[in-house]
Amino acid sequence: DDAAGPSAGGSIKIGLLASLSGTYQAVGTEIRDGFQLYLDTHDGKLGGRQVDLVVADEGNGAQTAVPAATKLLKQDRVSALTGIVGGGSVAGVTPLLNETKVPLVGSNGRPELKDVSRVWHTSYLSDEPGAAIAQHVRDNVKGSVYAIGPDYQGGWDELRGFTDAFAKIGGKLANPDGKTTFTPFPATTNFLPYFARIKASGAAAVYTFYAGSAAVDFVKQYAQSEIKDVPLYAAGFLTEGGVLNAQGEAARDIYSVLNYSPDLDNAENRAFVAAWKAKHDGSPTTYALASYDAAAVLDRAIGAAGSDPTPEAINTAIGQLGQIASPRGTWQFSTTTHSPVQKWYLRQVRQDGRALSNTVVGDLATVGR
Amino acid sequence: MRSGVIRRARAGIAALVLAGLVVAPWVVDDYTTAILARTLALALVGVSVALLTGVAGMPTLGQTAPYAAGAYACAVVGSRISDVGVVQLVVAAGAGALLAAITVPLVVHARGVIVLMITLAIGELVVIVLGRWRSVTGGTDGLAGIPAVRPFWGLPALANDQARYLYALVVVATLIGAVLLLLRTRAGLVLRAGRDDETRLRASGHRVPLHLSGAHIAAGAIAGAAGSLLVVAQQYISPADFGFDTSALLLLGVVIGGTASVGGALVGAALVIAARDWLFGVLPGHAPLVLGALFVATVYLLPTGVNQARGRLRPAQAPAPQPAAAEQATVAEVRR
Amino acid sequence: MIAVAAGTNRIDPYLIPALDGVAYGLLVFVAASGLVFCFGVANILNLAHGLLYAIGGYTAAALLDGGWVSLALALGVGVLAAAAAGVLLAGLLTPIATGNHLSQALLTFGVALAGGSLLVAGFGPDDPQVQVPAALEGSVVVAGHRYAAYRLVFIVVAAVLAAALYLVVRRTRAGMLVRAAVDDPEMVACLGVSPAWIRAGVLAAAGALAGAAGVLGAPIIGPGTDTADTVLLLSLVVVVLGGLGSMAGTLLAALAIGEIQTLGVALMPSAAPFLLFAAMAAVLAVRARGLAGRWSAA
Amino acid sequence: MLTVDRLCAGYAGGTVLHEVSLRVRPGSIQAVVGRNGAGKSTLVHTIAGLVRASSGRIEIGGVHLAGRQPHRIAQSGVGLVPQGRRVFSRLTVAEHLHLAAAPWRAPTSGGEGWTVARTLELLPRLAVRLRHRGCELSGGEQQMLAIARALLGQPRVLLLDEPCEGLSPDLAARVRELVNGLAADGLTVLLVEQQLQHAIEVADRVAVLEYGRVVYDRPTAEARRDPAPLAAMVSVAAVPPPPANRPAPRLWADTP
Amino acid sequence: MTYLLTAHEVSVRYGSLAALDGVDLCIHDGQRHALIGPNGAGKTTLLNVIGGSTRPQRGTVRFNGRDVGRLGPAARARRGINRIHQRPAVFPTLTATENVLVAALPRVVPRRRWWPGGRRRAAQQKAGPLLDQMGLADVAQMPAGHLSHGQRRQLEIAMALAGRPRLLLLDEPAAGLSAIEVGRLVEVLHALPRAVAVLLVEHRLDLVYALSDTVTVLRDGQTLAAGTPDEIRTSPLVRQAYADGVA
Ligand SMILES: Nc1ncnc2c1ncn2[C@@H]1O[C@H](COP(=O)(O)OP(=O)(O)OP(=O)(O)O)[C@@H](O)[C@H]1O
Ligand SMILES: Nc1ncnc2c1ncn2[C@@H]1O[C@H](COP(=O)(O)OP(=O)(O)OP(=O)(O)O)[C@@H](O)[C@H]1O
Ligand SMILES: [Mg+2]
Ligand SMILES: [Mg+2]
Repeated sequence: DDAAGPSAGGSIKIGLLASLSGTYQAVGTEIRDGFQLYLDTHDGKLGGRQVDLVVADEGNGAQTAVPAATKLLKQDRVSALTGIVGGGSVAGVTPLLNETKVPLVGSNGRPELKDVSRVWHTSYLSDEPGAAIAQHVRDNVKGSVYAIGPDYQGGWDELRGFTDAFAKIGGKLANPDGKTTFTPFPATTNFLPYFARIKASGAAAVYTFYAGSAAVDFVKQYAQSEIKDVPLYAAGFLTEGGVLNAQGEAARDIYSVLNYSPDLDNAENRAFVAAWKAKHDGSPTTYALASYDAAAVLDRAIGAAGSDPTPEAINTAIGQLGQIASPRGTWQFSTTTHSPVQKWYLRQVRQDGRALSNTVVGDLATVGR
Repeated sequence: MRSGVIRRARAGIAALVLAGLVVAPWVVDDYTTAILARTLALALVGVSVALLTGVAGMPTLGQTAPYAAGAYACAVVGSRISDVGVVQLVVAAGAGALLAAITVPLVVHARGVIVLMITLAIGELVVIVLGRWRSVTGGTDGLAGIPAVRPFWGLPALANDQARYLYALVVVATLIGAVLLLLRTRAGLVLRAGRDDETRLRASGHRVPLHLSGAHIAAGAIAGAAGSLLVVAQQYISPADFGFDTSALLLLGVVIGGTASVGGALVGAALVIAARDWLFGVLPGHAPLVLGALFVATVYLLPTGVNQARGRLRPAQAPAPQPAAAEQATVAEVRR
Repeated sequence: MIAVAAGTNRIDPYLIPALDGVAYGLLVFVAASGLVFCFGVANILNLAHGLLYAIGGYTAAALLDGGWVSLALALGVGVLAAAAAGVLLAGLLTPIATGNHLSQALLTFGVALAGGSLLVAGFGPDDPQVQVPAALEGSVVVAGHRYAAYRLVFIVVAAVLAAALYLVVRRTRAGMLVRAAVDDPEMVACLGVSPAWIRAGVLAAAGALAGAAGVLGAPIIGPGTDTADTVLLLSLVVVVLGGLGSMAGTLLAALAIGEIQTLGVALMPSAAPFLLFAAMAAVLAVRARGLAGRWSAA
Repeated sequence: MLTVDRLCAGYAGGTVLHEVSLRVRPGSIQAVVGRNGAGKSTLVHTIAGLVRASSGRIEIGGVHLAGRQPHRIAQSGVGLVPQGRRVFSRLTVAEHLHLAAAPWRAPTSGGEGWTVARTLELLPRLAVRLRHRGCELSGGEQQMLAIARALLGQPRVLLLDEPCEGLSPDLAARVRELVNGLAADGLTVLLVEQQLQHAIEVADRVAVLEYGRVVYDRPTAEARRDPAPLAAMVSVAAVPPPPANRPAPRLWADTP
Repeated sequence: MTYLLTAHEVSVRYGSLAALDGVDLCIHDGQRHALIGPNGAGKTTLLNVIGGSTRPQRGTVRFNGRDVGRLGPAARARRGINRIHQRPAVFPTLTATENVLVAALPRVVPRRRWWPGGRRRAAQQKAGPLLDQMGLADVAQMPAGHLSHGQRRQLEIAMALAGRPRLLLLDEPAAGLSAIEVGRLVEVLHALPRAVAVLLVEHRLDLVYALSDTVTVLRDGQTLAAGTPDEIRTSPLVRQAYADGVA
């Protein structure tokens, strides 16, 4: 059933791998919907070719992601792979990419990889949000800052980005030993003991990164704890998407740094948000945006790959795209890391009509290597 | 005799399955071959689970621990020392056995659900260690870029799915053969007896802890060897491969296969794992639902699995062997 | 009281974690109480216990609107729904003989998987918001520290539940029947009581308890994609650690787990990830050795 | 009246009972004897509903019982003292008695009905063990408890599967006396007993089961008159005296 | 004279209940000793103490000249104490033959020790004749869980014999056996090697008198009387002991 090979009948097969069940189902769903939105608003075509989108479920991580990716790559023989929520899943899929020579335009997880020749990402590197907000925190917080995050690769990277940049510009951590506090992940559902330590440290602000259920628990318990008046800065996921609803009032006033906010004022974003709202409740998230952009990247790369867009040709074409106009503003792939060089925004959770939402309150640095 | 017919039929089916497995890579596509190779590794862990759960009566949720030890040992050896399969296998089995041996004092005196929980804890602890010991294990992102294995000195490296699969098949077949032989010796008999009634076994003069320790370590070695196969099949490992859900699925697969039967465990574990992997690909988002429904259906539909296991664990109609008498305030009931 | 604790001594930072350990332990106890009854007492291994809790949790999320009436309504509906789910489970379990944990595990695990994904399909993948009455939403000052009011309330609820459960299991005819059915369901039948009905009753009661725990615990262990697994695992740990059905043991185990997760974490943050499982393995191994295989399940 | 008519029953391994027919009149005692493995317990269990009958009829007072659930059968007045005691190991003696007591069920026979006090009077050893759990009792005490448990259910039909096993001789005699008394009160009793002389002593009829078939079923009066056929059937030889000089050990002659 | 087994001043208490209260018992090689007494007298408890499954609070147990008080049941079995339980205890999923095989394994010595499977084969050669002797040949290949109550009792006796005991502890071996089986049992016990000592607990006094050289009567955890069968038979004390157990 190989008829769907790249050149046949002007159609092309794209594989989308995302968590459609399990812990990260919310993120995975956004990623699928973001990609689908691009297709829907572009006649179901990428690079002028009808897209045959094959979706597979990443599950909770590498152990389910690898077989699913194997199916996409070796049975469905897709020309490009996109999606993938977890960094571990990307790491697990990479050997397959090299074996089948298919490019991945990932839209979320981003592990540290030695060889990124076939791996591209439309999101960001995990240490970038922290690096982008460090200066702002340094300028606005009078005193030391407590750093806390989840104990896994993503958490380590997110927090390291902040603490390294923060230390470089002379900021001081409030953590007793000067090292970030890491909480067991995903086992921690009770953050109160950590709050007691933060209280004891006398921190003037807290910087953190959590996502999903842990973000809900963290924020709700924070608001009831004795440090509820200590300003909270975070990488954007703490209050992004569905979790903000679950947090409710508890999330008010939290600062976060992210590469996107639905209230950004540019033409692409207005069109994107309008199209999203027409199909879904609520505003699009950065997850959906990254996936939407992944589709945009593939759209242009396939178009540029010539009459026979083989996976190799698509991969080469992605490397030559240059500036990409996007709802988040213009960005481009870094030549060394294959992830975006992009602008970051400071947001705060504020009342927006009847609901709370993340409102852009300022521009931060442009980051990317 | 009816049992003779059944035995011959079983042997026939086994031979057919084996033949099918040997020719499979030439019949099915690369994807299926790759999945089969991975499944073989997990099925081998399933066999070690069956050895403990069904034969020795120590239900385990922690065979992922020696499995992980074997896999990481193999990965480290593979990327730093030797790409020879036999070496990796031996190292992996040794690592698995070693980890099992270290945990023997924890499990050997416990029974039934207690073993289940202790082994669960061991498995979780190992996963936590794997996630944090970044210099060796690569942390939660795992280890990739493990060079292709060559089965023996002088042989070429296994570069494609077929070759990797056949390598796994040979290893699994050899180890299963060894397990079957082991179970035919008195070791197997004594283990089964201990599962039935440990107090009685003691009263006959057997050193029960010794037998159980031996079984635990042997099962650890098998799981370790399976870990090495996973590395070969997948060329990537991460702590996620050894999580609680894997243990749980393996245990369920073994239950489906009939707990005490090695062949059943192999088939059961393989089916469960293959069903999961396949479902995640073809029914994105609905895999857990369908998998759950399949489990429920299996309980009712598969007399050879569950019911046979039940028959083994407690004869359906006989006056329940109820160790109530004063002289045996007892273990058998908890182990059941 | 405030004056006593106000001096910043070395104990002070650990005061709230210690108190929270109690509250958290009791929450775990409430969540586990259904499983204590089901598995610890009646010896039915119900891996769908977390699902029953999640049913309560989602009911709470759907019905709670910040008023007291809605809390009562959610409690009623949550308990009924989870109890009904328990009866359904009992019906499913009827064809497989009691006493064999492994096939029970297979069945209930399947139900948990399928039911869990149905719940998520019904309520969406995002964690829903849980709005408790405003009076409980805030925090109160305990010994000079802020502390979540809702968690304090839990201490009372859990105490009542523990006492009720103990009385039912030890003192009532129903409790005796349940314990008898564990030993020998056939002989219970010969006393004129259907073991199937006992099983249905047990699972309904366990469901009701789990449902209540799910509603009341929703503000703390909220409904979400992982809730069922988290609750199941914690409950199993508590039940087994507590000695399978001993009410005092279970309470003690739950409190120990609460303190390990709070005070232990506060004292030794670097060891936090290992604490729970290491402590559990150690305790179980020591106890098993102490009893030298004479672990009696009563 | 307990009627068993052409009853066949067995296990997955094969049929054990082959067309067994018995008629036990109210107020009479039917003894069943037979070698080990003959099917006596299977018969008792089939009547109690614990083993499914593959064909045949079981009737009590005209009510058809075969195929009913065990608890239904128990509710219709069948009490069972099973072989091997099968007391609840986790329940105390007091809890056993509390659980078994069915004071609301009127004693259909002439007796005054069984109360906890009355059973403890009959089996005084239980009275001092009230707080002990089933698994802590001695073998004989467990047997007493099993008997008490069955009596408290106010049965109309009593199935006794070797009720005197493990009881001291005096107590065993007392239990047999009790059984006699129960029958006199109108109870229907099916008594499985290994010691033929004891069976003949109490029963009105005695049946011999051999390989699942009834090969002998006569009134005991007749058996007393002409014991030879019955004795031959169950070969009640007296206990052989010790041989004058014990034979050479032959079980493990090969080792020192 | 040196005894094979001496139990000295053995006491076992369960809470306030004294199951055994300073009981002495001595058995020499080849002795056939019976232990009788009303229900709850402590007979099984004494067997448990000798077999090693119950630790007495006070008292010593010496076997074959050594203090075995600290040894578990398995170690004692390897030294030659084998037993049957009051409730027949067999391995339900193993066939009758396998049951005997398992019981025989610890004590058989294969002719060629190093030969793989030699021990098992040697044990197998024991199992067949033993089952024949206990009248279980027909059901030798049945799972023990499918045997009737009496058949299990016989099987356990075969298992105890397979362990080649020097001291055989029998807890009501005749209970539940039919007349023919009882006869067979008596025959087997009589056929035991002279050196094997037997401690027999039994309520059937005819059997006790037929099988034993000496008898001890227990009541309420204390030794009431001891002597030859004839002395016991005629002792009014013993009659009284039993009667008290009933009243
Ligand atoms: N659960 C079972 N499965 C298969 N066969 C069984 C089962 N229980 C008993 N049997 C067989 O049925 C036959 C009759 O057993 P039953 O227990 O009725 O004998 P019995 O007459 O009561 O013997 P005993 O005097 O030893 O108690 C035996 O041959 C036994 O092997
Ligand atoms: N584990 C225990 N816990 C508490 N009491 C016990 C325990 N085991 C035995 N007993 C008590 O000790 C006493 C002696 O019991 P034992 O089993 O030795 O009696 P026995 O002489 O064997 O009686 P039987 O002839 O009835 O079998 C009994 O009263 C019994 O209730
Ligand atoms: Mg019988
Ligand atoms: Mg006794």
